[in-house]
Amino acid sequence: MSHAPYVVAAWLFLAGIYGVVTSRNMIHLAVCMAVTQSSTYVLLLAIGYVDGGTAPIYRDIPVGTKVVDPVVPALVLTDIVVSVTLTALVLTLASRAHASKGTMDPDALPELKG
Amino acid sequence: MTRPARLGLFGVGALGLAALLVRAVGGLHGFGGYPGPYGFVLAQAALGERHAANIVASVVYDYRALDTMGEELILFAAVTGVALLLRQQSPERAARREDAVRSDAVRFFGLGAVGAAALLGLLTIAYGYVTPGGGFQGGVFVAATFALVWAAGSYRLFHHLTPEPLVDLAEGLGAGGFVVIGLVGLIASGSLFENFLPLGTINTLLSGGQIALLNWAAGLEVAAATTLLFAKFLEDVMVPEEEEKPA
Amino acid sequence: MGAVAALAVAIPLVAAAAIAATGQLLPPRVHDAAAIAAAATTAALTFVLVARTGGPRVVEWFGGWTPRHDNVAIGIDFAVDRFGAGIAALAAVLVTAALVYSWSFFEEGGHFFPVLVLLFLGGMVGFALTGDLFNWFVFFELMGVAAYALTAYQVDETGPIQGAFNFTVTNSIGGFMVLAGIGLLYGRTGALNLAQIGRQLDERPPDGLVVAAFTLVAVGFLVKAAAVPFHWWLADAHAVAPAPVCVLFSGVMVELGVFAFARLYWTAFEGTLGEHDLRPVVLGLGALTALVGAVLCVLQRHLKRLLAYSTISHVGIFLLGVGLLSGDGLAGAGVYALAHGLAKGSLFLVAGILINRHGTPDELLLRGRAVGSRGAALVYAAGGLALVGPPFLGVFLGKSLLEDGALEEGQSWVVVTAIVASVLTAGAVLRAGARIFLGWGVGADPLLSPEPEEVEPLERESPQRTVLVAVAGILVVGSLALGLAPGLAPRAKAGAEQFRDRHAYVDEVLEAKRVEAKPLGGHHTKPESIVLGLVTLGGALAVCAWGLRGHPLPRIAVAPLDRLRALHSGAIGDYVAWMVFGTAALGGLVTLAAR
Amino acid sequence: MIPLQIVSFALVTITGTAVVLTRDPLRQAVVNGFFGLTLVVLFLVLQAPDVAISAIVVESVAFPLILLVAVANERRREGEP
Repeated sequence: MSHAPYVVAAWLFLAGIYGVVTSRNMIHLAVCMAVTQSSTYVLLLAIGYVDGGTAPIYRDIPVGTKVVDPVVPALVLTDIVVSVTLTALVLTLASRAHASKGTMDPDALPELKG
Repeated sequence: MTRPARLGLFGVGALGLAALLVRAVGGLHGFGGYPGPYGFVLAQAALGERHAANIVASVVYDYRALDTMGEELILFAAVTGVALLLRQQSPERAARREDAVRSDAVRFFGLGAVGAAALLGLLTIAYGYVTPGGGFQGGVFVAATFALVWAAGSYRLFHHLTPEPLVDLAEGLGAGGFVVIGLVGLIASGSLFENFLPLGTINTLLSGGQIALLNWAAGLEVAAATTLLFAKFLEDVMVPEEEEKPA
Repeated sequence: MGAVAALAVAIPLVAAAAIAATGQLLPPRVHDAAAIAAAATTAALTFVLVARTGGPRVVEWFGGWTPRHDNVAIGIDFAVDRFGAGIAALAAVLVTAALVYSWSFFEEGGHFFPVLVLLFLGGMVGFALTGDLFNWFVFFELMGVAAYALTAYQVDETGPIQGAFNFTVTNSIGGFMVLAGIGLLYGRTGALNLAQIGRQLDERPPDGLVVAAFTLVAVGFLVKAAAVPFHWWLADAHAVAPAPVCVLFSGVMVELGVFAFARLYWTAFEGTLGEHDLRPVVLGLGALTALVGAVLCVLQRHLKRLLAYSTISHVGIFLLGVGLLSGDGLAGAGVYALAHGLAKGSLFLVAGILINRHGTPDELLLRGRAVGSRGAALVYAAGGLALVGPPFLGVFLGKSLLEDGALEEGQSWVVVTAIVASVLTAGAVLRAGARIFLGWGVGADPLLSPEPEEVEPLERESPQRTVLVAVAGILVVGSLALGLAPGLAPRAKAGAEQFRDRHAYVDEVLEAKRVEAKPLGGHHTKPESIVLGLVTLGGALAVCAWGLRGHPLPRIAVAPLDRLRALHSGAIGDYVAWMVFGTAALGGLVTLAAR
Repeated sequence: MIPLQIVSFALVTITGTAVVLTRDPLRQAVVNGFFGLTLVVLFLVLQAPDVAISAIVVESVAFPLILLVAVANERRREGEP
């Protein structure tokens, strides 16, 4: 039970990639990529959690209170920004593919082979 | 490859990867038992060293400022990329676009909401090192303000409020400014992103040293980048629809 | 000296922001000039770093956050050694060349190109120098995002969209794997600094977590390096990206993937995995990559795709060098990558000139069309020759170091594999050149991959061809000269020893000790190396002649080739399925090795 | 683990899987919105308010962008004969 949160992360990772592999639509694919990436937020925050700890913000709590790891939130913030940028880029490519080929099915873009 | 073959290949791989991952997480500490040391060292030391109540902000804008610099530039690169990919839009086609909502009441209400959103965004940036929030979160709020202008019915106003050269300038100033603040630290204190300002009093806006400056630079960059992103997507998506209508 | 390392990252990034800020205010030529100046400055800074790397590593802690007394890193560091500085310098030189070339190459395009290329440069330099695992990921993504956008630069066609899409999706998933591995390592060690992670893992048996973390982070880097079976995106991206961008992808970006793989192993994991023999795994990966890339290279008629598969094959050779897990092997891979980067860069630039002028990248359609272009022909021939590496020219020095390393370790099959790969790829490159510039060979070849659109070439005169050819020429002269460069071999060997010494790495990074480098040894070219160099040259010429005759092959050999080619379907779902399979396979092999 | 955490992890698992399995982009955009909300709750439960705010604002960018492209896709498809 104490490792279940990490298994949740592993599940999301694989589920997202499953979506990417089977996707018939580039928008769907972009969102599945975001799901895969969100597994890393879950993993990192679960790792840095401390039982009974509070957020590391010393505004209303006395110094010395038990807090959760302040490093993983910083990493996840960067991770989230990366996720938005990738979503925006893939969506843009999807939109351009649609404009020129009239399809968003990644299997129907046949130009690069061999 | 046929789709069944692809799925079979993925299935075999996914089973193996799942086994690898499950074995791996079995080697982690139990949930809730983070052993440190990195986070604990900072949680103890950062308040005294940085005078910023929000320890996460100290990590983001000081101890690991280089990561955040990279993050701002990733966003900057992505928005440049989106602008590049969607550059075919001609200005006159964009200008032909109509406003989405014509009811004055909706517009009035919407524009009222805009003021509130903008204020909230600026406050989120300003208090980033005192409370949760910061340049990224607040910057997106500010950009959402401009999006609200559009949602409230005026694409033209949106276009006027966010002239592209100005937004470009703001974005470059934000991203470049972030690095330049780091460089000032290099000149004044000896290493990139080293603090060069007085630390101030904890729990006030005058705390945290140069964290405040980096926070505002990030806010400017994120606000401008997100605005550009909205603008580009709106132009790209809305214009072809116009063309389909009979003139 | 630490400030120099910091500036080498900061300058291109500030320049990119400044150019974008003034995007519509200043004329494009001002931007181009500013970009070239920034790239050249970065190159100068990285040369200063290279010159200073004879001694201990240059360690720079950002924000002034040096490690705590109990050796806990609280900030991010750059730990600059000779290999890191060297590959950063290669990146800066190639970016400068690409920017000068594109000054004359693109007719329009605005400020997007210089901005993205400078961001790419900043990302590569940071990636080469950083000593922090998460920061590595950040620069990985910065490099990545700039590269994805540059791939789709010629956005009016569908090819670039598809190529950029495949590149973005595969490399992003590679990035997620890196991140998942970082999470596991952070949970185990509570550290992000490579030296600290290495010390925490040191001398403990590798359990499931260590194996998985290594596999995940390594796969992320191997995707960037385009090692088989993570290589699919590379040919697609190269086929569609503008020539000056291909120079950066082939010349330094994929090499950075191999570099990061090696860095990861020797800083973080050698202490725990080094007890067990990972050598067969990495050598197997390298041999597979070298051979698959070489065979597919021979099968191409799209000039940029041909060069791209040649790059994949060379990645395999570099992995062979790294996989020997010895000083000579690593030194060989490093020198080889340097000479290859410059030579491949010049070849892509010539390919760009041809495509620009004749409107097609198709070798068969281009047959005899460039007979008059003497300068371009000369540069192309020199580039092909540099890739062959005949005695004392081009990749020869790196190749002979690698061969020495393989023979010392008793792995003579590695020598054979590397030579087969370079014979095939160099033969294909020379064949294409002989067809295009000399009009030799048959005009049809059923073995080569069909091109989707066989349009009649357009003839266009580009005004500044002299500049374009000159840039390519400078790169190729540099590459050829590396075969002769005095003192390069002993320095590479010393650099490789420094790179592999994890105890010195920990001492210098965490405890600010100065570990003096050992004095430089000597290097003597063995007679075997000269013989093998001549054998490679002869083999390459034979493959070239065979190709010009239309690759006569028994029918039974054609079917498997077609099957191999059919795997490269252009469909992202296939590519990602292979990636997952490859990750599981690599994880399984490492698990077995670590038993 | 406290019950609130168990529930949050379970919700994230379910909605995340649902996002992948929802093949229609428009519907998926909505399901993805729910997934985003469950992530925000999880971040709050894990004492990461900074990340939670970030996830909210990101949702407010990504959601409309995805929706815009998806709607355009839908519209063009309907326009086809």
